[in-house]
Amino acid sequence: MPPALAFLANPDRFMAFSRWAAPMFGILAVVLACAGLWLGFTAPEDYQQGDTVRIMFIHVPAAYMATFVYVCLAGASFLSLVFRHALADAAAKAAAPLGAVFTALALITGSLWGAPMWGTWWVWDARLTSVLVLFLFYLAYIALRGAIDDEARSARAGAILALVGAINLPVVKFSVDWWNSLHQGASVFRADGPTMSAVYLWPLGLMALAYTAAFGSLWLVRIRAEVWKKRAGAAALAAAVF
Amino acid sequence: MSRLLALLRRETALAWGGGGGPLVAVGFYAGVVTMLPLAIGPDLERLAGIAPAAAFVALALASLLSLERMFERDYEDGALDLLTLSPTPLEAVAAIKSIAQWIAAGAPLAIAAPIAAIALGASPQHAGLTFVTAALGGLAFAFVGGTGAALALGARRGALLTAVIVLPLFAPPVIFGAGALQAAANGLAWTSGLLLLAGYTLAAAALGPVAMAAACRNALS
Amino acid sequence: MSRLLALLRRETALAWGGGGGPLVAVGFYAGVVTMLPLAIGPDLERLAGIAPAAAFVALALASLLSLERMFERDYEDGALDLLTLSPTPLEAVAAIKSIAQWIAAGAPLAIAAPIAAIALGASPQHAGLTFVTAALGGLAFAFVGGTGAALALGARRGALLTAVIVLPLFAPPVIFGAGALQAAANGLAWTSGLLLLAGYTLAAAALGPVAMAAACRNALS
Amino acid sequence: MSLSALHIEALALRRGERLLFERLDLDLAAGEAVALTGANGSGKTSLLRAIAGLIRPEAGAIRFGGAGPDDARAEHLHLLGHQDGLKPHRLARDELAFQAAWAGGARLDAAIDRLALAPLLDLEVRRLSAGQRRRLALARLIAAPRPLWLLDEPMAPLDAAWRARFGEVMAEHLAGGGLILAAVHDPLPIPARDLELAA
Amino acid sequence: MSLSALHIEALALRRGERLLFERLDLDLAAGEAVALTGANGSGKTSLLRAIAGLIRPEAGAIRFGGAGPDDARAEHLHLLGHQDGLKPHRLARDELAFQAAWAGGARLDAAIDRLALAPLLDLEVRRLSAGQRRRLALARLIAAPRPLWLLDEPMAPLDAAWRARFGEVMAEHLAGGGLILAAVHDPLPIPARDLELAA
Ligand code: HEM
Ligand SMILES: Nc1ncnc2c1ncn2[C@@H]1O[C@H](COP(=O)(O)OP(=O)(O)OP(=O)(O)O)[C@@H](O)[C@H]1O
Ligand SMILES: Nc1ncnc2c1ncn2[C@@H]1O[C@H](COP(=O)(O)OP(=O)(O)OP(=O)(O)O)[C@@H](O)[C@H]1O
Ligand SMILES: [Mg+2]
Ligand SMILES: [Mg+2]
Repeated sequence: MPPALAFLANPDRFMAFSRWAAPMFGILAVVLACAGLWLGFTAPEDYQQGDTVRIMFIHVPAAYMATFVYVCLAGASFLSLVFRHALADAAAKAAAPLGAVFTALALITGSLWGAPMWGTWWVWDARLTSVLVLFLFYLAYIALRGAIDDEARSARAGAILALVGAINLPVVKFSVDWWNSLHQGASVFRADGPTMSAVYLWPLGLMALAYTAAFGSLWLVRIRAEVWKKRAGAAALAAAVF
Repeated sequence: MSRLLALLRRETALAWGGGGGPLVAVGFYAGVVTMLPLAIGPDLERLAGIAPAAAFVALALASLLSLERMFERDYEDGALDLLTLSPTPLEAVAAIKSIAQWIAAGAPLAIAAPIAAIALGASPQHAGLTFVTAALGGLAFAFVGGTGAALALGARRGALLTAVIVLPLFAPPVIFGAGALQAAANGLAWTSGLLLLAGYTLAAAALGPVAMAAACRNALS
Repeated sequence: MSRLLALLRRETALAWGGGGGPLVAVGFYAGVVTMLPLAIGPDLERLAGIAPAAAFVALALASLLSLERMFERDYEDGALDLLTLSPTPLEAVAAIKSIAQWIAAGAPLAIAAPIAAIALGASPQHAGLTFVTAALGGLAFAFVGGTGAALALGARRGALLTAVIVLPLFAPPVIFGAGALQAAANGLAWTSGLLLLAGYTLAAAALGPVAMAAACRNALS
Repeated sequence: MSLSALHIEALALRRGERLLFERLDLDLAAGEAVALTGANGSGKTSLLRAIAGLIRPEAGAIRFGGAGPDDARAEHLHLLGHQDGLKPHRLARDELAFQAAWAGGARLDAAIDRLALAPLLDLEVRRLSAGQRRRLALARLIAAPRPLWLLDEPMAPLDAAWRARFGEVMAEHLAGGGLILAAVHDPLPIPARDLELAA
Repeated sequence: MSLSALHIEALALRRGERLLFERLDLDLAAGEAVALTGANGSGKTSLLRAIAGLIRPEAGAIRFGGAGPDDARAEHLHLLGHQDGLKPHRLARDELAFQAAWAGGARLDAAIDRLALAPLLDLEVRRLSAGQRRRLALARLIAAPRPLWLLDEPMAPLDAAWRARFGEVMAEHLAGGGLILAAVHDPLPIPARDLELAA
């Protein structure tokens, strides 16, 4: 294990660290989001897209977070599988719903954007499809975890699924790309010419950082909740007489 | 009455599958609906043409998938014995099982159906019709499917035998339901399709439980 | 060796489901393939357009239907305990189970696939390709599906949970396989699709058993 | 308890091609217990299932004192077989609640108390040990009082302490006018007549 | 038979949140039988499964004399649990053939002979009576000779005659250098040491 992780692997040290880190990340996220949104809403309208271009500042970071959270989920799952570490599992379990929310956000904002831009809510293009499959993966992970009562077994089954998904997701991405290149459909909307001038790039970057910080904060909070739940469960069991 | 409620609660829980509940059902549906465009390719027009039909077929398959649990587990683990030893007639038990099946799978899927159809490119203006059709169709699938599941009891078979018994019986609701949706999409009259579907569902609800009860008694003896 | 053969024989018999065997599998397939045109209506051109894709999706769904039996029964009735107490590693058991699954469902369906596609209006000249693609795809579905089935072991779930886990894993073979068929139908190059499908199948066959064995051990513990 | 007796007359049962037994007679009155013995495969389980109406006799009659056969089977008897009908993946609490409600039982708390089920209720059935699971299955006998108990090897997985306690439960049931017909390989812990099926 | 002993040292087992037992020691040598007793839920089944490597001990060691643990579990022990792994809808013949082949057994005929299974072979497993089904499950012990037998209430559904006969089978196994650890609620019909798990 890398030293930073090894340091945090101790639950007490983790709880001490996350106790102040979670709110710090939260404040950071709010500040960054305010700055990003301010810059975003004062940026000039796009000459083609008009005001709708501003959806980008919500949408693109959400799409980026969707993948980033999965990387976190898979990493935590790997640690939980190899070291049988409860904290790593709590991290994996806590990450999944957050990832699902970010993915749903990317899908919804994308759809909202697509309606005015493409004249349709949805097209089966490579990017969209692979995001949808990613969303299904999150749902599968959550459903699997929810359906196994025993903590240890639920953890291992979830970890195996997350790792299988980590192998499969690049294949999905690559396969939809391949499939799309075969059928040049009416779906190559990725004209990122004028969209990416600096006036857009700055707020976009800030929003991406804000999302990341928000994720960091929420993740820590949820991991803490998991740890507490486990401790409460152990205490209740100790109190119960068999 | 409290007996019927207890049974309904148990059956719904069993059909629901504990964990994810409607999430799982809808996730499956979403998966099936995703697979079709993956296979067909992103040609919008072609997709929109088959959208309501595909949503309906996916509904049928989702119903099919959950059938095996309706009677077989109870048969193999002895719970079916208990279910017969009660003042509640076995016909009522069968009807409740079918309704629970619908609550756990059919209803969430009916809610998801319009969304799926729209995702595949169908026009949103028929969302209401899609919902009603899917809800009725799901009920028909539950009663008809239960009959197939009960008949396959005790046969040395598999889910596949149930499927083979059930698929021909699934054909009319698929034709009526998807036909109504297709007609609505083309601006034609769809009421007759819907009425036929409702009639079939009613008939299934009336006859299904009798057939199921007879098949169960036969398997037990 | 005789141990592996005995296992293969048992697993095939269990997957086969006793009764009708391939007849049943093919009947199911035929049912799905007929249902789609019933739902879409007899528009020939539209049908021919989606024929190979529909055949492939039907194959995926048929594979899905038989997954539940792969591990769950053995888990609940104690047979999985026996299967672990043997010099044969659990990984090999998982691989054999997947292969048996393919023999009982995938292979008959692969033989039926070209016929189904032609019935839906595809050109007969690609029958060979359809067969090979379906056979490879079925193998991938068996290994990948087995992984999902093993993961769902011990969960309070249902066939639906397996389906939800498995469907995203089914996406690449569906895309590659149906894509190759679609390309061939349009006179485009289809070799790359077939190669990618073969690659995915190979990878699934290599990694699937490891994941299945790990999931089974986890469920037993 | 409106069932006062069980009368079996000249009963013959067939399974597949095999005639299990012929001309079997049995009279069981309120307050009586009969231990049904016989070699493996002699038809004990089949007899219990025939009384419960699950299999149709080849010949002979099964009558209940004080109730018609349909009524008796619907409301006045419990059948506890080798198979207990408990779902491995459900919580013991849920299964117990359902089985009791289904049998029309209102005395759930008494059953939980009597069989010490409280600590088991939050476990999945598959996690229970064999004896714990049997106790769970026995609960409906207490939760839903019905006069005739048809028990198929009820005590095999129970430990000595629980065998004794279940003996007390049976004795009370008999004292209250109940009837017990139990297929067993070991003697019952209560006074009981013997009915042996010849193989 | 290349397994000469079973050594268990300071074993602790946990199921869910519950510690079943701690510091359990057991030495079993060739030719010896131990009757594992204890109240319901005391951990007999769990102990047998831990020895078979199906559940991971919380602490302590399980060692086999004459073979590494993986080898011993793969080739030198039989586990016969509450669950027998027989499929209800398959023919007894097919299930028997598979279980024997899977355990590497060549003595199928001897097993059929010894357990009088011949008349049952053409029935589906679900048609067998409880005792007949248990006999079918026992067959692999004879068909595939392995030194260590882990038996979980092996004789509960058997009738008196079959209990005696299976006693003979166990005695022969011990005489041939076998080892038997059997979880039971009734005394074993062979001389055996007792190991009681405290609840
Ligand atoms: C549901 C629909 C949509 C989904 C699922 C989706 C998904 C994605 C994904 C996965 C990314 C990549 C983020 C990363 O770099 O990690 C992305 C980026 C982007 N999307 Fe979307 N998107 C959708 C709709 C739209 C629409 C309608 C537009 C605008 C017309 C749009 C414009 C962009 C832009 C400009 C980027 C960033 C620049 C780039 O990578 O080219 N998206 N989206
Ligand atoms: N379809 C069938 N064809 C032939 N024989 C059958 C069939 N079904 C059941 N049998 C036989 O009928 C007999 C009835 O067994 P039953 O379960 O009633 O016995 P039992 O007295 O309960 O035995 P045990 O003590 O082993 O539980 C068995 O010998 C069984 O093999
Ligand atoms: N996941 C779990 N959480 C809590 N307790 C569990 C779990 N799994 C098993 N148990 C408990 O562990 C104990 C182990 O039971 P085991 O089956 O080993 O007992 P046994 O001695 O074989 O009993 P019996 O004589 O009834 O067969 C039981 O009390 C059971 O309820
Ligand atoms: Mg019996
Ligand atoms: Mg036990």
